[in-house]
Amino acid sequence: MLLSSIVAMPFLAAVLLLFVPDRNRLGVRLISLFGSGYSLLASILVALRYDMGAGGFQMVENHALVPNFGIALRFAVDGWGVSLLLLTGLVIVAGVLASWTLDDRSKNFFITLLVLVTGVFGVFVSQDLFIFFLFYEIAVLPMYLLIGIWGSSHAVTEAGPFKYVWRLFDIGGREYAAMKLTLMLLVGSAFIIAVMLAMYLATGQNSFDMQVLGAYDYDRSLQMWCFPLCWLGFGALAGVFPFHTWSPDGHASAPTAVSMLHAGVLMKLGAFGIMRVGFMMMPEAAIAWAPLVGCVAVVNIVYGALSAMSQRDLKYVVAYSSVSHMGVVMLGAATLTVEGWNGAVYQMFAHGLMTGLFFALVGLVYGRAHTRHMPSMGGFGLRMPGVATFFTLACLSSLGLPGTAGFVAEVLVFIGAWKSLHPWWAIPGILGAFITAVYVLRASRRIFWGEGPAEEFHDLSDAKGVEWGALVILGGSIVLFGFIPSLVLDLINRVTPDYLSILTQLMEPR
Amino acid sequence: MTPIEYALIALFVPLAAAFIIAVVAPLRYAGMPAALLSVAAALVSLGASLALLVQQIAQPDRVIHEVVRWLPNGPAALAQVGVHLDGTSVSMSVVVTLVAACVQIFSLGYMADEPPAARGRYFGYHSFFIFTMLLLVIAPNMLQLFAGWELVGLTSYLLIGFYFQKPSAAKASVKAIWVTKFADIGLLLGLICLFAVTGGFEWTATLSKGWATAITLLMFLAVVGKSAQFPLHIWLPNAMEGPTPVSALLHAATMVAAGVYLVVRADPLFAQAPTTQLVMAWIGGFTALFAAVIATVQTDIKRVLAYSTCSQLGYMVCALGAGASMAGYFHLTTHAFFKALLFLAAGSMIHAVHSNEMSAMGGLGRRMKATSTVFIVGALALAGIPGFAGFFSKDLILEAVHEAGMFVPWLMLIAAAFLTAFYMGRAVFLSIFGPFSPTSEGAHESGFSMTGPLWLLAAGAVGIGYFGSDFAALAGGTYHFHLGMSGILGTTCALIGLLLSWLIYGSHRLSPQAFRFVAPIAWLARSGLVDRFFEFAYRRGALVLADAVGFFDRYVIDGVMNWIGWSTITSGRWLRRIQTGNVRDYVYAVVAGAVVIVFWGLSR
Amino acid sequence: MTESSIFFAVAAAILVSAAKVVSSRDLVHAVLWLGVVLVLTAGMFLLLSAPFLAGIQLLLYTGGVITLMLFGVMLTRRHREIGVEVDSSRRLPGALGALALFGAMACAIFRTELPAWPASEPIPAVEIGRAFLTDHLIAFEALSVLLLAAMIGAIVLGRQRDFGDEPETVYRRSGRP
Amino acid sequence: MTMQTLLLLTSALFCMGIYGLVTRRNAIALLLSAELMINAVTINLVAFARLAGGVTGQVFAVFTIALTVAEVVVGLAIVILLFRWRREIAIDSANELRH
Repeated sequence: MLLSSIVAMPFLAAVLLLFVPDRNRLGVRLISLFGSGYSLLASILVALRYDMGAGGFQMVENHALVPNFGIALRFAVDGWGVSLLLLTGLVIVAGVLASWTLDDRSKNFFITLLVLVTGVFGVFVSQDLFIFFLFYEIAVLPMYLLIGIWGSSHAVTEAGPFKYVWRLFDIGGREYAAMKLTLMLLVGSAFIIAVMLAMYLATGQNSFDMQVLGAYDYDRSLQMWCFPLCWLGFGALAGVFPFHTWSPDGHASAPTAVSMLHAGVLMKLGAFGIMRVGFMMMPEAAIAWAPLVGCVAVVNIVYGALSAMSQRDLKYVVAYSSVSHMGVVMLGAATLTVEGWNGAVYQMFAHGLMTGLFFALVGLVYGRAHTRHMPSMGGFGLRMPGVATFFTLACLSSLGLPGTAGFVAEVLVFIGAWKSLHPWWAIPGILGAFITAVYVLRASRRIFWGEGPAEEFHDLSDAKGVEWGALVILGGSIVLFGFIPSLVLDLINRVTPDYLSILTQLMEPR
Repeated sequence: MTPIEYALIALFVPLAAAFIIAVVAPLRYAGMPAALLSVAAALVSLGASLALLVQQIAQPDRVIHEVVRWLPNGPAALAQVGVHLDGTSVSMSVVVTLVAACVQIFSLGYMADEPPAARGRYFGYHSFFIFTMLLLVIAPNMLQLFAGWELVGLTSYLLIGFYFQKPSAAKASVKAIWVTKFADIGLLLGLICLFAVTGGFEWTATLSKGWATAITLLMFLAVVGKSAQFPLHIWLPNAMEGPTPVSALLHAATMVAAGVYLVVRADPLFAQAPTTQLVMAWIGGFTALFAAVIATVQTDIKRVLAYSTCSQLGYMVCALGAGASMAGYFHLTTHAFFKALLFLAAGSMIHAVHSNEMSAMGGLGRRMKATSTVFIVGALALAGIPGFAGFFSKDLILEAVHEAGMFVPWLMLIAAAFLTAFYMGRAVFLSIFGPFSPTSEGAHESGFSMTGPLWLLAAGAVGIGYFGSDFAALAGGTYHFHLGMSGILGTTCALIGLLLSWLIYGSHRLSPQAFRFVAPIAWLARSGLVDRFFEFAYRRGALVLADAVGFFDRYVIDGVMNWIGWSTITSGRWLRRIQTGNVRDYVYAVVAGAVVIVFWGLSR
Repeated sequence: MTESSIFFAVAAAILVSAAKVVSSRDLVHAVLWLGVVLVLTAGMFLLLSAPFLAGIQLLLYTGGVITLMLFGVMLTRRHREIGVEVDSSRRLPGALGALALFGAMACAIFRTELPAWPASEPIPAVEIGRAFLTDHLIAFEALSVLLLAAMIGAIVLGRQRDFGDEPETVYRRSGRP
Repeated sequence: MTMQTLLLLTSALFCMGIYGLVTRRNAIALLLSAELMINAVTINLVAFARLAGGVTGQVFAVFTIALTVAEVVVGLAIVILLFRWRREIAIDSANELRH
């Protein structure tokens, strides 16, 4: 029951919120905090209860839902799932704390947010492909409302010769961003449905059970066209080049908690889907397509980093850095090595924490400075030392400094890349980490260091009250899991070699 | 207590202090208590290191290697962390903690004028630095060494940017971490190669010649960055934007020497790669000469010392290139003492006159007797005057390079020895002797917290050279002092350099005009060509590329997406005309559809 | 008279009255002609051995629908419309469309092998009633609800001032001048 | 009386309904045409029910008739409403579906 309670509790909290009057601000927030906090604590409990000796999928729950089509609520977690549950719990609690001061229709905001996070939790524990996809959509769709209603528009406007293009499409507007995000992700979903049905029909066992679907030996030709569809479908959410363009606009327009959750957790759903459905269920095609996946991932890393370097809007910088870091995840997956896969899942975890922290901080800075235009900032560190400190911490994790979670993930992925069939992947990967160092530290210097702050930023102040909670939860986790990675890496590593052995067996004869 | 426990105390007590200072905000804001906590932690760390050293001297061959699993991967662990205690790491940890403790005590006085909160932050960084540096020093494998390596880079970044309100300091710190991070690409790649080839991060691995060369060359790139070798030395002079004690500790004595320590540690790997060693010798020798030339034209005393640090690190790297890791390591140790001494003494002088310019310090010898004395001791040690520590280690290096048959690097080192003595003499004559300036007129000696550490370091700068054989025993080598041809030549050159500087700047018997023939070199030295090159590469290369990519993303990739959206909307608008709203037209459509379906069905 | 000749007579009568329905200028005539079609259809049901349905047809359609229609016509009747009842410009395309569809269907009918009638007795109403209350009970109840809904809907729609606005205001709101 | 002739009859009836639907302008006349079409369909249904035998086809036909009645009721109500709004029931001008 633990797993279903993790999924259900945010939803119950959302339902409960319907009956709370909007003006009861504290009540709304406490209920949201309870719903998400329960899921965090239960996720920690799941991590503790996970039997390392047994491995595999545990805490199985099975409730038949539509027996005619073999659809059932099958919940179970493996080491990967546990780590991502933990991540989701951490980020959503921090997200709720970070949006504590949100005023505009806050009740509706928290309801939508909690529904969204229900979907995320659901994806990570679902063992039924149909339910997996259902939760996936539940996680994706509220984003439209959250960005379209509570988002921000035109924080930094284009002044150059191309400004008419911006006006024409309303680039930077929240409706534009919300629509773009939703449409691109739904197109991706269409691909996923096709793959899902193809697999369901191919097995012919009238079951959407992922164990059943995974155990079946699909026709090679079926795999060969299903895998790219799956890659593109989930890849749209994972920010795979060139389908990443929703990500900068979407993240930049979204309100703080949504950016945190979206970049921190939702993009991982995409990567998780590719690994779970693509790599694990279609091993032959995965081996055949891995070179392409890896090359695109490498493009993602370098391209995302360079794009981030050219941005002037702080939120765009962080959003592009997510594109770059998700490239690391995909690179890890494409290496088809234990190191790479461990690194990919750990990077999901580390990047979730890091980018969650980043967006929380950007939200704090934006809320106080009322601008995200970096060149006009400067010297904020004097007035907001705490924010500056945590920002530096996020930067360090982003550039992969030892002692932060980002380092562990990157080192694993790069080792995996070097041991894979394409060792050169490691070089652009590491180069990307260096470019990241260049732009994040430049951003940090621009905002927090130097002379200032200018007269217009008179009401700057450090984080207050519960906002510290968000920062400490995420920042503390980054350091904790950076110094003692085995806390989570043991869980991940418990299952990775087993999963990979299917692929390595196929690769050996060649 | 077991040696492991000592090592862990040395390692974690400063970390605990840093953590407490970071988390307990009132303590940090109070300033002084945080500083005392930090100093106490440094002293505990020093004590533990000394205890280890005593044990180690009793059993010079003792090696303690204790690891725990850190990164699980598959059935085995990918990496361990732990403690590796042998003569090298123990003696290095003593050097680190000793210099750090001296610098921290010195900082109590030097930073007294800072706001309390800033002081708390400062000492927190210092405690963290001791942890990170020791993490590097007692690393049992290359990965932990790399972790410490990056973390000292972080503390360097934080401490250079300590006066973060100053734009130049902010830029300098970012520049420092950029350059070192760039260089670290090499180390990370090297480590990954090492792991892929040997399945571990051990420096004792045996490699094929090709791999050894590749891996060590990659590692050496990181050394070039961290130890400020040409052409990545550019960050070190800017790093002087940090508080002077920081320059003494990080950017002279310990952190920049981490590169040298890395090579000493990974000596078994480097010994397998003669090509790399040759490259090292050349780059080291060239840096020694090049930086010394630049140092002769600087007017800012900290920049003189900074370039001097580059130059001395070049000596060490050159020695390592000659395969004499013991010589390089010995020079690292002596250099740590006298360079920290020089920086702290310079700091004391800066503190007195509130200026970095040597012209503002004239005649300080008469106002600040103690500081001046130790500065002169440091300068003599650096110049390699017989009897002082620098003489022994430098002699060893010259000897070793000569023996290795590397003639050109050796020649460069000899020239650098001459220049070193010259610019140090210049610094002494300009700042300590010479006429008073308006600012130095009213200067007075610093307090005991500042002079005390200076005396201690001065003792080291004089005395440490006589412990060469003990040191060699610890480092696993042998050392017998004998004055060879190289040593005599080097010492002679140094004496000539000193004499020349006295003639020009001390007694003014020679006018600088007599040396106009070196003007082009001086101009080159001042122009900072390397700096400009990197700035050009950054502004015209990286930033332009980034802007191009950003443009491509916004208007090409995104443009395609927007075009798809736009064309959908436009075609929808066009198709909408079909929907007239007139029931009759719909009936026609239904009829037509029905007819088509019927005929389609019939034709099958 | 044989069954076949009765059929052809009824069929011809149906077609003629249907033609009158779609061509009469006066709506009242059209409605009445529709009544004729419906009555004849009931006869057709008898021929197809469905007496119960024939009864329903007579009761519901001829009794109910035609009356309703007549009321509808009366309520909305305006004199000036009578002359322009049929849009003459639409006749040709309408006829062409209808003919095309008829042609298509006729093709289909001729090309299909249709079985001959099986011998069958008229199904008594009891059978149908039993089917309603056993096998098709749910559908039957659903139909009742639907009829109720239709009734309520008709009442709601037909009521005056049901939108709380004057009709003109509602009209203006739809965006037209 | 064969199946074929019956089907031809209903097709003709149906097409007349279509013709009426297209040419008529009055909304009530449209309803009349629709009635013709439904009638054609019902005859078909009964014919096929006889072909298939059993009671289900006729039951279904009863449903159809009842549904038609419901449709007429609602349709007329809409027509009356439309008339009240527009003071005319010429279907050409009622193209609100577009807007």
